[in-house]
Amino acid sequence: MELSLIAENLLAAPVLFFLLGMAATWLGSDLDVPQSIARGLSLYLLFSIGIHGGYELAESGWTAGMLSILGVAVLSAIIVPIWSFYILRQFLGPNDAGAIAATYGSISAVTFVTAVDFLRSNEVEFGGYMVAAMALMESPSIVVGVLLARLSSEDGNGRPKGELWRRLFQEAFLNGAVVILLGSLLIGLVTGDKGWPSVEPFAGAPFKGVLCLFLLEMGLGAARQVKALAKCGPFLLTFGIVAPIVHGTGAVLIARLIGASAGDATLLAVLCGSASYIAVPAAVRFALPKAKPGLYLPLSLGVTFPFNVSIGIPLYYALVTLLW
Amino acid sequence: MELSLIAENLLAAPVLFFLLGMAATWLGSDLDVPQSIARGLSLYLLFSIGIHGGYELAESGWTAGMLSILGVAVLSAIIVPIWSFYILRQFLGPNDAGAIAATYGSISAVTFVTAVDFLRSNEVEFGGYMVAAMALMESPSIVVGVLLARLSSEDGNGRPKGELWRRLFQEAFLNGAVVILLGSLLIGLVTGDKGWPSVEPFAGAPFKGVLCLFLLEMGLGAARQVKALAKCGPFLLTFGIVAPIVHGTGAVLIARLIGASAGDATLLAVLCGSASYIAVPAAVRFALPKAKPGLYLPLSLGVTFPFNVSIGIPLYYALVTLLW
Amino acid sequence: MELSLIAENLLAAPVLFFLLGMAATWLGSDLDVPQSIARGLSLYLLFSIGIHGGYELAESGWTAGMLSILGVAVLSAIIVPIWSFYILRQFLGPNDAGAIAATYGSISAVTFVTAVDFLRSNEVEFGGYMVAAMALMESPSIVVGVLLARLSSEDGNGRPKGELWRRLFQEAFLNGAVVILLGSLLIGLVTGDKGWPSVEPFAGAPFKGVLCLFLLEMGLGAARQVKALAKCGPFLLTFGIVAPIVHGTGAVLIARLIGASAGDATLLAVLCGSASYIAVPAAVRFALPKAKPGLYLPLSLGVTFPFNVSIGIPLYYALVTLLW
Amino acid sequence: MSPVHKLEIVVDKVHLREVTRLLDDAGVSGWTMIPDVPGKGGRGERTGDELTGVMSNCYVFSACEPEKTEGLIEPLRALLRRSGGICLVTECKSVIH
Amino acid sequence: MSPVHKLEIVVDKVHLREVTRLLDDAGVSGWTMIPDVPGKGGRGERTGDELTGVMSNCYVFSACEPEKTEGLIEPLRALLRRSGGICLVTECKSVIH
Amino acid sequence: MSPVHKLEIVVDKVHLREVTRLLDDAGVSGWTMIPDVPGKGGRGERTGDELTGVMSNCYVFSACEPEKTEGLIEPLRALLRRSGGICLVTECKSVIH
Ligand SMILES: Nc1ncnc2c1ncn2[C@@H]1O[C@H](COP(=O)(O)O)[C@@H](O)[C@H]1O
Ligand SMILES: Nc1ncnc2c1ncn2[C@@H]1O[C@H](COP(=O)(O)O)[C@@H](O)[C@H]1O
Ligand SMILES: Nc1ncnc2c1ncn2[C@@H]1O[C@H](COP(=O)(O)O)[C@@H](O)[C@H]1O
Ligand code: NA
Ligand code: NA
Ligand code: NA
Repeated sequence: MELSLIAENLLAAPVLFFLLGMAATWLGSDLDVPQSIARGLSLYLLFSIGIHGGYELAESGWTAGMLSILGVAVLSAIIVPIWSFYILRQFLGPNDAGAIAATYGSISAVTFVTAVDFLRSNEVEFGGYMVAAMALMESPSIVVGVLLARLSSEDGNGRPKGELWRRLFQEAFLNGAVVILLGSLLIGLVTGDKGWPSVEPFAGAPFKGVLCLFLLEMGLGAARQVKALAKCGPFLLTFGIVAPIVHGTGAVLIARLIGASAGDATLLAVLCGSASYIAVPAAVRFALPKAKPGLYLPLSLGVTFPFNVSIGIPLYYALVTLLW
Repeated sequence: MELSLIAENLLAAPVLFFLLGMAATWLGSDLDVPQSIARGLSLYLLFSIGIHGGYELAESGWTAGMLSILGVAVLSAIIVPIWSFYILRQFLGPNDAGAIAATYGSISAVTFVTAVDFLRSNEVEFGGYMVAAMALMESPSIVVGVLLARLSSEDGNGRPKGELWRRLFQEAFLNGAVVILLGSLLIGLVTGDKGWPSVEPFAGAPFKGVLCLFLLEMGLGAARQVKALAKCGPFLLTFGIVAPIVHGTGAVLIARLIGASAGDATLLAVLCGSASYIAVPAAVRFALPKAKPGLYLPLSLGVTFPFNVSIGIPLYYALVTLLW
Repeated sequence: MELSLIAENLLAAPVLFFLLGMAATWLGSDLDVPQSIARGLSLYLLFSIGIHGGYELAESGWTAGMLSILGVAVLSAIIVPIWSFYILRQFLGPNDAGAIAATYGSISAVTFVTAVDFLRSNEVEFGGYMVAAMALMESPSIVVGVLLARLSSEDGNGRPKGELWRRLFQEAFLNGAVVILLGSLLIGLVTGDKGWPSVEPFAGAPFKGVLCLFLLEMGLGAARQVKALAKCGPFLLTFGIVAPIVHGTGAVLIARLIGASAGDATLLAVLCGSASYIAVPAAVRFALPKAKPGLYLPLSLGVTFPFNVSIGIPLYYALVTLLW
Repeated sequence: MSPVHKLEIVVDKVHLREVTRLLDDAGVSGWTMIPDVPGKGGRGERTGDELTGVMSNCYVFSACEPEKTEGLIEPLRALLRRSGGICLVTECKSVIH
Repeated sequence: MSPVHKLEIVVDKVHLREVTRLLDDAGVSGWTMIPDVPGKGGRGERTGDELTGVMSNCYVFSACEPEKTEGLIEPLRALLRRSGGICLVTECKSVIH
Repeated sequence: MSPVHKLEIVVDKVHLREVTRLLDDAGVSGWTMIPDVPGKGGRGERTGDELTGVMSNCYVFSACEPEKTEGLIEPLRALLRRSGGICLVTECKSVIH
């Protein structure tokens, strides 16, 4: 059962475009998506997922169940980096451990968006509030990871403390992705079923096609990172595959305990199992300049992201279908 | 009645995205739409409004009424800068007065596009020739404003006169926005109901969604300008709010006199009440280099544009519903 | 009959936007499509044509007829540059002759895409494998043209031979356009009628509208090249018009012989009659740095491309309707 | 290698064509331009990436024969007085090919 | 023309604001910035055009009075020690307008 | 601060990789690149922003130890002879960190 889900996922258009992108880079093709187009597509996907989620939330109304899932989401964004940090510290210095912990405690919006497409293709329902869960999980781990790194290393870096934390909170919680996600969610919620039909031809219908093009670009970028993986060593490479499985499985079990739906559980697993490569690296570069981007970026973008998009998502869902 | 229209408008998706953009800048978020994406979206909106207008014109055919409204439009684009100039001269030097007069005599395509969306949401009809009215109103005030500034200030600026006016006319009348608007209008007119259905899935259906994303970007930009408003002083700030109301109201009254439809009257008010922040500033920087962009840009983009998008449009329409 | 087809084509929206772009440049307008937007639109068109072609191939299955047309396509991409080279050598040096031969042996994806739109508008059917034909015809002429130029000129250019050919093959066969075309075709083929409906609102419906905007940009660029045509001289200008007619007519006749369908024949003519202005120039600049881009670029983009888009396509089709 | 002067100019985008025409008229062998460079100067900060494109600088440099610099300085100074911006002159060597 | 020092700095985008603040605090008359410049240095190659934007350099230059250079070097050195990048100082002349 | 030579090269984009390889092979400590710079030179004007991307220059600079310049000039000259473009050398100081 699980295997067929994985095989099926590998033959879905978005995943195939991701693989096409990776292959193009490996073959040495000059295929290239202009950076501003990539950023435009990414903006579109966040906008689309946000406003659609808000509209669905307006349809369904608030329930107690959704509060518990939001609570679990936030908690996991705090616990995952703590426990990751202590494991990573066995092999790495405090700065690198803190940076990678922050990366894996946060989320990858593109993985989430791909999972949403996967669920829609399999006609599995999920709540619009999962978009809120994603937005809430983006930032806490940044603060946790930087805090842990700072506590266990004695050096200052010449920058005044107050200024550091002020800017860190700003980068974490007012990050563009968080703002557009929460903003669109709210606008979708407010405009509800009056607003949605009029934006659907733009925000809804083209979603999967845009995702294909965007994953093409992600494939190009991920393959470039794969080249940098040599420096990561076997421990980190293992971490890049095992961490998403462990975190994803843990999320599925907890989701079962709190009585979440199958769709919500899959998305929670995807959020816990994915790692950030935009928000966190940006914040971490500033707050932990001694952490090597040559470690956390290739690991997240070159290992965990491809794993989740191709195998992780159907795996978590297979686990869910077993348990539900 | 008026108040409920304004409140309703404030809760429409495009306006909410505009407010989201302003809020993001104020909160210090790094949310950002790449410049080329913003220019692409703006091109799309002009293309869409142009070709749709042309198609509608092909449907309705030409009438005498539409000629009188086009005449009023052009006239107002000449008179508004003249009378604005004399008022502004009470407080400002000739260069700044000329620049601001040109700005307010011209139009804001985004405000127009937002008003079109407002009318469509309220199911109010309007003529496709209003796009032509907009295109015709873009340029004359540039020439008028520069002429007035030159006449009342004695300085030369070292540039040969002929060259100056040649380039000014080119910037005014062959401005990219004018060309794409009139060109698309013409193409819509020529291809008519054979052409429209085949481009509608691109040029029509996604319109409102694109407008949302574009107004997000406009909100980000407008909020940045608000920070520069301190230098404008109370007189100019007042002008930025009063001018659109006065010009919009005047336009409504004249539209009533010439027997225009409710939709056309609203759009004429929006055109007269709005101020340019692309075509005019570009031309004015060249022709009146001594005018301070720190005045005309924040005023138009930071005061009048947000006012019109949030309050002005429903206000003009409320006035129209009172009188029609 | 032929003339009415040409007139009709000149009044189709995409061609009108192309003419609008040319007119805008000639009038001196500052209308401008940001480069990354243009590249994004071009990526979209290749993606759309590829995945649509793949889907149609999945529908129709493979036939012997389609293999013969693919064979003819590849052959023509080898023969056209050889015979063009010997003609061009009468007037030009080996480098320029090789470069122009390579240009005309390869294809113009935008011309193909415009022809696809023309056929769809006229409700003429064609095979999805024609996209594969296009991809197969992109590269061979590059190798042929460079080889001929090298053989008939004795100079080395200081670069090691092995490295030159390695990079040339890479630029020719792993060119971004080839990869995205073949990749999307394959993905369309694999996902078939399960995949197509879900991407159609993005990859299918907006196609013609996007083509309009893209041809606007092509018109702006082509008109800029027209200004550079003075350096080409009457022989080359004649070549730029006669070559597409000869190659296109030849293709129609051969297509008739091998029993291709009317739609396929028209597209084959368009492929043989069109000239490259992206892939080939890039490769040629590297491999034949002494060839003047001031010749091959204006000729292909300023003469042959406008000719094909406005007159060539309906002409080839008119010929087909006569013979079929 | 021959001695040349490198002229570097930052100027409002709207005046770019005037700068390059001055250079062309002076007969320099070429110039290179970088569009949309943000910056800060006497007239405040300019972000350069606004939709309006109105607050955009561009940067132009030209390696020119030292004897041509003289004749370029005055017209450039006049232009910059009107439009703002800066102009730097550096002595360097050009690799002739 | 008056003698000035041209300071050129390549630094991680994430530290740009710190560089411009140093310049502003030192009272230079202005600076110009070029965003997203790829490059290669001690910390490897940086492509600058990635979606993540994390590997992006920017280039800043400022023409400043020679007497202000002194006070700028030390803080710039401290910043670059932390963040990587380079800083060059060239003597040139500024066309005053 | 230590004395360095700043090498500035404008070259056809298609030859960029050859330039950076020359620099790398010479063992310079790094380089910085600005893509798509329009310009004008012996082979006419190049707009740099065309869809075809064929008429695009790029600008590369490298601060390198003065003793390495010597060995770089000749291969750069050979390359530029083939491909067009320019190369300037300026003496400046590098802030060591
Ligand atoms: N001292 C300086 N160093 C480098 N760039 C400058 C300097 N002064 C001005 N600029 C540039 O020139 C532009 C216009 O300067 P200004 O006219 O003084 O506002 C600024 O936005 C900067 O990009
Ligand atoms: N010698 C150099 N010449 C020019 N640019 C350099 C040099 N060294 C470093 N850079 C630039 O500074 C960035 C960061 O350098 P690094 O911190 O050494 O990795 C590089 O990516 C280059 O863009
Ligand atoms: N004297 C110069 N100063 C600055 N840039 C130049 C100069 N000459 C040539 N260039 C640049 O080098 C490119 C190619 O030059 P060329 O091979 O002479 O056409 C031009 O497009 C310019 O960007
Ligand atoms: Na996670
Ligand atoms: Na107005
Ligand atoms: Na051909």
